[in-house]
Amino acid sequence: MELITNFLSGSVQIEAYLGLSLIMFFAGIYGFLSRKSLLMILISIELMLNAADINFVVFNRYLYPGHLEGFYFTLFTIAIAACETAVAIAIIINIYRNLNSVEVGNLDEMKE
Amino acid sequence: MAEQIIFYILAAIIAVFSILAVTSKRIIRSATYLLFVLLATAGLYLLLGYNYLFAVQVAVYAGGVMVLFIFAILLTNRPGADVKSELAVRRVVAGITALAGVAFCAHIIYYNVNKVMVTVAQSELTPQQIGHTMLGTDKYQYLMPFEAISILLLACIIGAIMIARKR
Amino acid sequence: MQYTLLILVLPLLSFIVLGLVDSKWSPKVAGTIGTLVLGIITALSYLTAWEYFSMHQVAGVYEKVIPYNIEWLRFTEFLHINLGILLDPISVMMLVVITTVSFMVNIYSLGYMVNEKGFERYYAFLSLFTFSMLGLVVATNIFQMYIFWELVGVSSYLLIGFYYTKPSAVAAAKKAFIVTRFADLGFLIGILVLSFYSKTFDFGILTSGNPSVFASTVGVSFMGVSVMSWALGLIFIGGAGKSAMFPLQIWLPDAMEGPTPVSALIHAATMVVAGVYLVARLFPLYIVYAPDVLHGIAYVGAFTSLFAAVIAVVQTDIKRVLAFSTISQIGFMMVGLGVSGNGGHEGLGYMASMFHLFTHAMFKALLFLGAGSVIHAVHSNEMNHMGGLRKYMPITNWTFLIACLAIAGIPPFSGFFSKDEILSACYEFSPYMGVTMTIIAGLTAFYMFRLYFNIFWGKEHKHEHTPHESGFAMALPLVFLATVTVFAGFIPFGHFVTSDRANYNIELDTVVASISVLVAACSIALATILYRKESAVPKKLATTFSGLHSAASHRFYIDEVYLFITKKIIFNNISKPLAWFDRHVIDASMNGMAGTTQWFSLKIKSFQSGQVQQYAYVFLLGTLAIALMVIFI
Amino acid sequence: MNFLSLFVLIPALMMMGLFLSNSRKQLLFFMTAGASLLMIFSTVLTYMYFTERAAGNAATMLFTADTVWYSAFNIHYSVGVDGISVAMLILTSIIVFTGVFASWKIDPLPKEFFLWFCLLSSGVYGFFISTDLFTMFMYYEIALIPMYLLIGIWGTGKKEYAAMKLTLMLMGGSALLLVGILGIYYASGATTMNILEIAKLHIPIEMQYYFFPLTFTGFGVLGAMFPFHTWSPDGHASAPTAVSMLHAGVLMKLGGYGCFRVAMYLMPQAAHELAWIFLILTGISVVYGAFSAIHQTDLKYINAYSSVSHCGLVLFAILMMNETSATGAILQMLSHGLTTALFFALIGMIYGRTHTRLITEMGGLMKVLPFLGVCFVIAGLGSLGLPSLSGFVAEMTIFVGSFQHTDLFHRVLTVLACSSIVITAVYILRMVGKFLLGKIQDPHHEHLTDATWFERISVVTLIFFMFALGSAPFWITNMIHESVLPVIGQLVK
Repeated sequence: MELITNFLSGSVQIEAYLGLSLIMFFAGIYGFLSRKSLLMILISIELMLNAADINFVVFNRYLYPGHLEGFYFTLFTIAIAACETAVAIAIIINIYRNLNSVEVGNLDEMKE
Repeated sequence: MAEQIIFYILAAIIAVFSILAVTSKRIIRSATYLLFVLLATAGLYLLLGYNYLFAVQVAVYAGGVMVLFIFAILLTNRPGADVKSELAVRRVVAGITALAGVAFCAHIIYYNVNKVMVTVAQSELTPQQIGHTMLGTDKYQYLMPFEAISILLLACIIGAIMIARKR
Repeated sequence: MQYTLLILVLPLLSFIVLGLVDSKWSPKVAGTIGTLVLGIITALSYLTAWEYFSMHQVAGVYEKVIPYNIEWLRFTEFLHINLGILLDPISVMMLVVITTVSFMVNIYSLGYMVNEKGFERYYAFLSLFTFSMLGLVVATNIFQMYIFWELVGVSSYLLIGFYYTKPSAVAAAKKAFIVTRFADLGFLIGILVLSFYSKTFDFGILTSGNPSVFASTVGVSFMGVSVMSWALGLIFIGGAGKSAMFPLQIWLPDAMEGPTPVSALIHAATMVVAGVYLVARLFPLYIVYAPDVLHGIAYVGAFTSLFAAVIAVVQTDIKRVLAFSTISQIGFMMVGLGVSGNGGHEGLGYMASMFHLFTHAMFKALLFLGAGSVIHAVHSNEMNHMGGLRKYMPITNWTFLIACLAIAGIPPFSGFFSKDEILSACYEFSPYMGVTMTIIAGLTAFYMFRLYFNIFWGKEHKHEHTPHESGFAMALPLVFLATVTVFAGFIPFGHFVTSDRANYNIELDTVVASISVLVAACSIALATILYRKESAVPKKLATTFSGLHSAASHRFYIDEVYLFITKKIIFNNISKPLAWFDRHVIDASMNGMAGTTQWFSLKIKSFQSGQVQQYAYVFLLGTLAIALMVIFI
Repeated sequence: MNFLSLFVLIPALMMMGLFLSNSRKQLLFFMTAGASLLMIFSTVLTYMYFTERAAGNAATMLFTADTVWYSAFNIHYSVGVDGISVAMLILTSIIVFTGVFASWKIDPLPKEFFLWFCLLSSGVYGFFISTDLFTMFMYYEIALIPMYLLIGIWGTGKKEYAAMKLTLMLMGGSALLLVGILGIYYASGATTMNILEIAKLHIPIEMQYYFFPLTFTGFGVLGAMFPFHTWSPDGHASAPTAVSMLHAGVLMKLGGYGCFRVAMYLMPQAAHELAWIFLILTGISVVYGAFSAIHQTDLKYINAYSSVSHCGLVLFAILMMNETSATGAILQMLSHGLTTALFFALIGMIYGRTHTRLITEMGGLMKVLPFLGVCFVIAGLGSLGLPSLSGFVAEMTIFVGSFQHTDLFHRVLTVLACSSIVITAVYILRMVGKFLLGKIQDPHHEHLTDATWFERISVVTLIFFMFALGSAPFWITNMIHESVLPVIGQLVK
């Protein structure tokens, strides 16, 4: 019990945040690599972006509390992520219309 | 003490649901899990004292982006169609790659990050401060990126419409 | 003697004019122009000869006159081709021979060729030939000679191939050109060697007898043979090609595909003796620097002469008989040069050879023109289609007989004198040579009278229409040449042309003369017995010696050997494989390079699969690798 | 404004004019013909001015001009002509002129054809007048690229393949060349790319060993040096008439010119040391091309292989490295340019009538096409080196020059090269005999019409210059001879 309270005393260590974002990021990577659906890939990308966001914010808060670079970076990333999602989903829907599928394996037409 | 507890709860939510989100077979469930992850992330921002970011995260991500996702899923998934599960090999390889990445980054974090125990005053970030910083052109002020983003957004809107419109 | 330039320029102009107007003028006009020009230059040549021989003798020696000598192309400091005119006894003699025969042929052709298509072309080519041949003989330097040598070859090609729709004529023209061209390669290399060491092309310097000219050749040899022997030997190859010496004689019989007047002009009287002329021109070099080559020339000449005479005995095409007889007679000239020494009585062979060249040109042209007259009458070249023509063609008959007597060496016709001098020179060289040449002279008499009797005597052949004597234009040259043949022997030739350009009095060697006349008379008698009336003896003889007979009538298979070399070896075994090699090895290796590149790009194309996740893997692994490197190394 | 720049400007302006004009064929034709006539006049002016001013001193460059173009790499637009360039300019303008007349019937897209044709000629002119390595290289490339389109679009037969092959092989050559040129520039430590300036400097011998073979081979590919000649038969066979003419007549000369002006001039020591390798290769070219030609049946292939043989002789003569053989090489360039252009023009005209180029399918054409036939025979005789036509002068100069070497190696090679004149006679006469003489084989050929007036202009112009060069060579030989002296001087040193 004491061990637990000791562990929980003070504020959260930076490693904990980093570890958390690490898990999130590689979960994204796993999804990106393993799933075939374009939507799933998009979801994985969102996960990775979020993980990166968390890192920015955490570094900003813990290492340079007086500045706002990380904060803004995250803010802009969120905005860009929103744009990206919008465009990506538009493309996906278009692909679905043309190919009747959203599987990434079918999308090598451009290579020829 | 409370901060710690809240953090670990949020951490647990994020870890579990992000893994579930990428492994779930049903895509609609994945999206839901993603929503949870995003909300928990917003909670982390709050915990770190960035209230504005929390608001943005909830509004843009959990609100806007997720709605897009749900729509897209509903548009592209024929109801009742069987969800093909990916090849085991593919999953294993991806998993191994991901785990290798985790191990590598964990190694870096463990050995290279100083064990900083900074206790940061939980100073509130006022909207005025944010506004000044965002709309100024001095050092550490971000008008230019802000404008760039706004142009990007505009481009995205046009682009998305152009791509998605029916011919 | 500035006017000599006209002798060259007029035929050239005539060629250009006739060649350019093509068939816009009527044939008569073209023929007249050509003949007129020839007439003018013949007159000019006689004038030149008269003026030269009467006025340019200094201390008993004819001097060399060079009215023109213009630098045309400069190679190096010393070597430059000049174009000019060199008059000395042999070139003046050749001028006379060429213009006379050419003029006669031009007149003759007015009658002979009148119905042929391309009459203007014919006269244009004749003019070109005359120009080239004249240019050849008056050359001041060896390279000018080579230039005109080539031009002569081309005009010969054009004239042999005059009937260009006839495949055999085309083939003959091609053969003639290529064989002589091959020989010219020797000539060219010979010139290169000679000029490299002597630093000059000029005949005047080359034949001046000044040893310093060839000082740099002393002790220089290649493969054990001195460099001068190489040079002169190679030059002789060129001469042998033009003069149809063994083994380069194969083109001349085929060249008879050309119009008969052309055969008379080019392939009997003038062009084919160019080789003899070349050797005569460089005689001072041969005698001093390469006597061994000179002896080689004698042996080649003797062998060719014998060889051709044997073949001539069994040929049935009258023009072929004459062609082989020409080869044989040129052999005589070569022998004459080959056995000759230098100066005075020593140079008897040289003088005799030139004399024979002169007389031979006349009577051989006469023979050919006579044959042409016969062919014109019976429309065939084959002896079997003739016979008994003496009734129908008296002029041709008599002139042909005179020519036959001349070539057989019966006095007082011109051939007797010149041939006899050659025989004397041969006996002086070595008895064997003398005996051989006498036998050949006998053979000559035999086959000529075989020819004569087969044409004009013997059984009459049925003709579609009665043969008749040809018109005035054709008869005139025959009569003129016959007259020359009768009297030319009495020209004191030794006063004009000798090896040292000094006077020399010809003395008949009565022993040699009587032997040769005896042999000739016997041969004629034999021919008379065998061929005057139809008899079975020749056929019997042919079957008895069937091997020899068929070999001789196939010209000893030399043509087949050539055909084998060109067709089988060069065309099929060199050219064909080379062409294959080019397509399938060289080109294929180039294509292979392209193919390999393409193959490689196909292989690496799969990296660019379009699969995003594959890219992601590569990207991730790359990032990991770099990060690992950064951290751990 | 430098006078020489006209040579590049006129075609360029012409291109603009063509671009703006409508596409009536006759208008286009006369515009281009007018421009090419203008070029001939400029050339004649250059020649006259040159001979007048040079007056025994043709060695120096005339009309030199130098403008900085890209200072970072010291690239200047520098031009100038000496006797060799003037000779080449004369050749180019003649062939461009006759080439235009040979393409009266070009179809389809006449406008585009003449446009690319002008660009091509502009590149060739530019190459011959520039004295800057990089400018030279640039013009070289300008001359190459239009070739691809000209063959690929207006060609016959396997035109895409041929165009691709030709362009790729020549590009491969120019890649070597670029390395060579940059190597020369950096190794010499020059502060300019001007050839005349670099020639004054000394390039270290080790560097020369690297860059001489590269440069020589690079230019050699264009000069159809064995074994890099295979683009020539395919490319020429497929190209339209005018392009074949210009390519074989002028473009192949860029190779010889470049070898002489760049490779030999700037790297004399390596040239001395390595000449034997290239001598063997070019010696092979000479004989090999001739032998290969014997077996061909396509007229254009015969002529292409004959070009390999004759262009081989150009490089061969250059490598013999004395003033006589070098003069001969330039003369051979001129002579081969004229002869082969005439050949290709005639082949194109005959092909336009008979629609076949196989000599086995033709025969007796002399009867129906007397003018073309006679001209073909003249071309053939020129090619086999008949005196009074250009080939003789060139070949004899080469052989006499080559024979000035005293060692066995050079002599044997010279004799070997001499033997090519016999083989040339064989294939020329075979060709003439098979398709011009004899009986008409194909009854369709009995009603062919002879050359039209513009074809006659083209052919007669070429024949005239062949005679001019062959009968009275002195108007150009002295000029060339004096101009090769600086290069030979560099080599002998």
